[in-house]
Amino acid sequence: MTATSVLLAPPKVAKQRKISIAKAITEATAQEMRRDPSVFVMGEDIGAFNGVFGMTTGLLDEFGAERIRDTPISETAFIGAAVGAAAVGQKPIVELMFVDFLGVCFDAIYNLAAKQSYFSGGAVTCPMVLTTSVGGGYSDAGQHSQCLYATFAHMPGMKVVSPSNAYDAKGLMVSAIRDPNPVIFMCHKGLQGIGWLGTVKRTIVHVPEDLYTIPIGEAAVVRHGTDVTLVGWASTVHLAIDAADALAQQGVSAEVIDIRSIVPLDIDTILKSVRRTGRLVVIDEDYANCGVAGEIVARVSERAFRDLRSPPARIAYPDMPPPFARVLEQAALPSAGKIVETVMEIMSDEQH
Amino acid sequence: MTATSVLLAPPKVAKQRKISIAKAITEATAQEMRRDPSVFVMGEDIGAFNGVFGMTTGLLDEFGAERIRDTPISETAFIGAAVGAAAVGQKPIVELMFVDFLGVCFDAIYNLAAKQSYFSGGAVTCPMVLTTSVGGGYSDAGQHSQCLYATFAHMPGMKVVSPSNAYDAKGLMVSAIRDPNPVIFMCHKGLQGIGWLGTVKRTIVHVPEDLYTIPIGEAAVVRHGTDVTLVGWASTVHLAIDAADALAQQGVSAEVIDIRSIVPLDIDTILKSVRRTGRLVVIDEDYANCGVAGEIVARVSERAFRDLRSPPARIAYPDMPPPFARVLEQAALPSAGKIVETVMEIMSDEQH
Amino acid sequence: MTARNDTLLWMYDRMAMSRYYEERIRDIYLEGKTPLFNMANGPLPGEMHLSNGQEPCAVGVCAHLGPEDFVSAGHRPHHVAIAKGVDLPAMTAEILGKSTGLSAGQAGHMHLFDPAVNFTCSGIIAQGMGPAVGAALAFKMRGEPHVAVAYVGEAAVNQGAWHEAMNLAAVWKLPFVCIIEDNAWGVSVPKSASTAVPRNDVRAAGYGIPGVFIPNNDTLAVHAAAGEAIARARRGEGPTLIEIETYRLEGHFMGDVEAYRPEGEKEALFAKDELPRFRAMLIDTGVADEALVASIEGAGRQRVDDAITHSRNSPDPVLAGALATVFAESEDL
Amino acid sequence: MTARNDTLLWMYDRMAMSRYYEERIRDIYLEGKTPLFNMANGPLPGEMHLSNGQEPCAVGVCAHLGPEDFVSAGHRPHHVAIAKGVDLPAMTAEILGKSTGLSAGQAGHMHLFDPAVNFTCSGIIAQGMGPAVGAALAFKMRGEPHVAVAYVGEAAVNQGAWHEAMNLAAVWKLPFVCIIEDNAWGVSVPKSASTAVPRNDVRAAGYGIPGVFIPNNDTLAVHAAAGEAIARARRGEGPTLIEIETYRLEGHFMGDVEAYRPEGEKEALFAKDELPRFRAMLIDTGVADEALVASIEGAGRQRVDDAITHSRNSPDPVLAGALATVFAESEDL
Ligand SMILES: Cc1ncc(C[n+]2csc(CCOP(=O)(O)OP(=O)(O)O)c2C)c(N)n1
Ligand SMILES: Cc1ncc(C[n+]2csc(CCOP(=O)(O)OP(=O)(O)O)c2C)c(N)n1
Ligand SMILES: [Mg+2]
Ligand SMILES: [Mg+2]
Repeated sequence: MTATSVLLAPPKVAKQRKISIAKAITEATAQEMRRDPSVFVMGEDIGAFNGVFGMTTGLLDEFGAERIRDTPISETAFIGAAVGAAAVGQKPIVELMFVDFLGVCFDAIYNLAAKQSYFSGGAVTCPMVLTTSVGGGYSDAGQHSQCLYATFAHMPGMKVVSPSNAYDAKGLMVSAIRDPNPVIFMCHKGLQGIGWLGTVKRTIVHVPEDLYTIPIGEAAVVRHGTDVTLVGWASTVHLAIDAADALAQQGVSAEVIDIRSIVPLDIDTILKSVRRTGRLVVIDEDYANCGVAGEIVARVSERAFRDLRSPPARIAYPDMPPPFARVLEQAALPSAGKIVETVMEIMSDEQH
Repeated sequence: MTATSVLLAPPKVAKQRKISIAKAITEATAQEMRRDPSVFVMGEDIGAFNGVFGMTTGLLDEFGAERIRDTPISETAFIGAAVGAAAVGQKPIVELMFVDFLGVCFDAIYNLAAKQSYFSGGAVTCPMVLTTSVGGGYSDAGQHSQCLYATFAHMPGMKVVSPSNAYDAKGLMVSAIRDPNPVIFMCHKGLQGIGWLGTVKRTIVHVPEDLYTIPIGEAAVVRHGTDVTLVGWASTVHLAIDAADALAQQGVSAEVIDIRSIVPLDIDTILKSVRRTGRLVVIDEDYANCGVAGEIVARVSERAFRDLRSPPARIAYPDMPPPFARVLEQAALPSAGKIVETVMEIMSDEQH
Repeated sequence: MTARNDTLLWMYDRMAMSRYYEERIRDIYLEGKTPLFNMANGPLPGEMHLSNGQEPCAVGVCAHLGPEDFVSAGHRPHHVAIAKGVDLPAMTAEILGKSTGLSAGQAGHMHLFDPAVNFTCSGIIAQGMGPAVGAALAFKMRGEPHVAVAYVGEAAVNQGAWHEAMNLAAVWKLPFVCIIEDNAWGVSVPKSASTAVPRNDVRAAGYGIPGVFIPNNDTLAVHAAAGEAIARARRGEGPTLIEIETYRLEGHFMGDVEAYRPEGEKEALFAKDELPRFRAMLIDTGVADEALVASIEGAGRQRVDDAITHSRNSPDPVLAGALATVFAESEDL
Repeated sequence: MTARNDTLLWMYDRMAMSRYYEERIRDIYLEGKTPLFNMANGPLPGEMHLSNGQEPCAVGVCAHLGPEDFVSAGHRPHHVAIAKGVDLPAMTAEILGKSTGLSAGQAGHMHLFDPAVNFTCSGIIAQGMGPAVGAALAFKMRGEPHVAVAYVGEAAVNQGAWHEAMNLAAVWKLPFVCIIEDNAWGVSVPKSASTAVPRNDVRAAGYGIPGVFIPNNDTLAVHAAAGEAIARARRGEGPTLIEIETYRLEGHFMGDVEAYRPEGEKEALFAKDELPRFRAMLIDTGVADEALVASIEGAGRQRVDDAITHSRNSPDPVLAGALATVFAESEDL
């Protein structure tokens, strides 16, 4: 069953409670911490500072320094510690401040956390959430602007999600906390709605106060269309929506899918759509080579080959470190304009 | 221009000098060290132990402990040190014993080595070689049997090679040492020809004593064929050759391409072949999700869509940690049998 | 802390059992690997790191631990697993890759997990440190009196993970003990070539915690020092670091010809072997007579032999089962 | 080692220039960022870590270094770059993202590379350690008399990379000096919450090397200690660790409201600011008169203003240029 995104069908409630992704995640965390004493948070500057990305605002006051733990700059140690704590029954939420820092602690993630269930034949689980911030667009340069979705997705044993709006963020966060597996929760900085950066308005949506879950591994249709399937997640969902608007002007009806979960990937929802539209464009802010976009293009090519009317396409980050200078970075990033151009290109290819 | 593999056209020399990949790499290193005093080797157990994978056999005796440096188990420090040494004009060869250990030092690789040229606008290069061992098949379990090709390929700024035979190994190693960029030199343990493991006989070929280079980024045709293009590298080239033999029995003519370099990828040679055969099967010993095989499938689907007669296919490692038990591991690994099956399957798909 | 007689006998029991275990494993490992040694062959393929000689490090510490206390070991884990009370038949079946193994043969000898006694492992050097510190954190947060112990080799101390975890345990005052088994070698690299200081106990000062060095592979000294450290941890006074001079009586892994060892070193180590020394001490001091010691040895051998027979007779695992545990089943949310 | 008068004046010159530089950068940074602060806006977007207050750490060390000596800095590098003699217009253009920048605006303020003076940077905490140790290794292997210095913050010392690199430098006796700028905070986390020991100089014992602690952000004391450490390194006697108590007079990055600081702390830091203290010392001790000091200040300001004007007037870079440097051109083999 394919879900429908809140971006397509906003809930009809009398009193809208519109909040940012950062607030939605904080709320999910607080509510789960009230429910479950084994949930706690560790990371750099998550206490008095409220998390550089606003993921823990106010939690120190409510839960105290035992459960909202500022750590030293020792990612290997505290992520490794989360694995051990999870092994004996705690449910740690750990924050890796920027995903770009994974290189100092990746072993604890993919060789410890992601393999704990497997190495123990399922006897020892690893119910932890690793929150991290991804993405660029604000000139934070080559070691603070990467997405690296595929770096996680390539390694078996962890789930990977990345929300495009506050409603999904809360529901996915609750699911992530309750999941017995390590879940990498990737928050795009440009959508987060934090004090020091702008956000895409569309991310700020009505979020019910009550606890609810969104299943990990279920994509959502963000817009219905018939001519081409645009697939994105997090930041690129919004680019796709903008592109769909522009394409509509040119008489092209684009369907937009927000995969929400990168692992597991809801390929069925994508296949179903492509089987109808016959065309696929995947938009990824991560490096192109061996990225998630390429994976989706490959799976669709393998499994819906005869349904494709044009060559599948992707728009991804060029294989270069994120440039600092704004003009360079903006030229490198995917954009609605590039999507429109690509759609027009693959559609014109059919004439030949 | 597409190159021809020595596996297809062995050199016609009177006196064959057949050596293993390990010996070929050692020879290349020794010859370059004699030529260029700035070349030196660092790593764990590369001195008196000759390298766990035989990459430095005898070098300590010839070059001494200054240039053949055993290191502490401090991969972040000594790989980082290689970056600094390279910045001031040395040409380090560093060994990461097993690729599975990248998680303890990946930052030094992708944030330091791979970005040094970019961050300095080309003013500071990073002429280093990172040798590492990959692959399974001998029951070394979940933290010692991975390939992780795509983990490197996903990150911009480094070249990645993986030879399938001793001739290519020597030529690629010489190129790697002379390259001003970081080159990740990935040796498959099952092909290496070391004392404690068997090897595929076909890897042991005539290797000229004189120095020669093989350009990084040039694929080689290993076998000519007309019905299907099989793409592999390192271990999977040999599976593809075996499969091609079996397919020939069934009247199917398979072309086999050894990409040799993963980054840069010689996609043109693959495209040219697929444009003739109309069919593609890529074989990868690395995890399937966001892997190199998927990337090749995606690029071919994007760029040779109308030339494909059947859906492109890949055979990769299932998305699970390498199992220890032999029966499990053998079931998980790609094999000639799986290739034959897949070729038959995509060819039968055309009937529908 | 002086060891009671039953503790002395328990330690001997586990040391002797561990030694016999490794001898049997070595024999099985060598099956099918001759004449041309190939690690991939035989009923027990892959790497094999035996712990012969290092038994004092295991029993001297684990004598103070209960099943709830957490232990993480590394690539050379058998002696520690046996001392911690890991299920012997399941561990053996795991090492032999059988469906009755701790993880149905998926994990192998470097990845022994037994939640019944809170035992875990990692084959990545020093990466058992973080999980042990995390278990210690959990115990502290929950107000439980348990401790966590991480075993590393002397060469692992130069890995960043070690330093980060030591600092974290110390700054949070966790019930944690780090045991460094100093067998003088990291594969072929001697401690002097890898480590800027002769003894790692001096590094404790960098974390403001006690550091202890135990020379000569001395079981009783290990027992005493570990007892103090663990009691201190249980009292909430924070971590301790203990480095034990121990001896690796086999190659780094099976197949290692040890050409890097100085001549005569190996013989000298065997001459100092603690196992017969400890046995003689038991008898000399009247803790046990020859008959009691022999019966302990016999019972241990029987347990090992039974575990091996059980494992050999167990069926092979199947891929579907392994795939099913990559992810734990999510319950209904 | 007592500083000569010209050295004292040089140190003041660089300290004053650095301070003025940061003030100008701060002003440019704030352009376009009001009323609603958004880091993405203005002529200088992205993160910005200013070094005001930490100038003594830069000049006291770099006074002993020549262009061949290697320095790696971190995310807060301006003061060190200025003291090391990084090309000021090119550095400024880099920080402003212009084509005339050190890397044509590709890298930004956390990634300043100037091979003319062997200066490098990394924005990943403690990851400048390895490259500096590697440069030191290269110098030693080539028999060159140069040294390498790595700058880290006090919070970076708890990162594994720091430990590994210290041990490597020590075990190989490399000409390396580690400078720890202890400004008491790692973003919002105080040293006491991150570090198990009050002072990191005690950690030198873990590497068998000298460790020095300099209280009170004292330029002359830094100069003296660094002089000794660097001379020692040049003599081939191995590395030294120096921790300097220094003061961060701005937020961690621009936009940081510093709610985590105890009340009054900031004012106390400004009261202890070394820049006016050092200026007064120059005059009080007769090293310079007011006019000389003012002329040094004026000249420094002029250089900064010129660099900024040059940068503002420089053209933007283009993507093709950036793409061309991801890989260095391979020469003919
Ligand atoms: C991060 C990492 N680097 C390297 C290795 C390969 N390796 C396995 S054991 C070993 C030596 C370990 O020496 P030590 O810590 O002293 O333990 P011992 O083998 O002596 O018991 C090495 C280098 C590894 N497993 N992990
Ligand atoms: C590995 C890593 N973890 C976290 C960060 C984020 N970060 C940047 S600066 C900083 C604090 C550094 O504190 P310190 O080392 O004392 O230097 P200071 O900022 O005080 O100069 C942190 C946590 C990073 N850049 N790299
Ligand atoms: Mg050892
Ligand atoms: Mg600081």
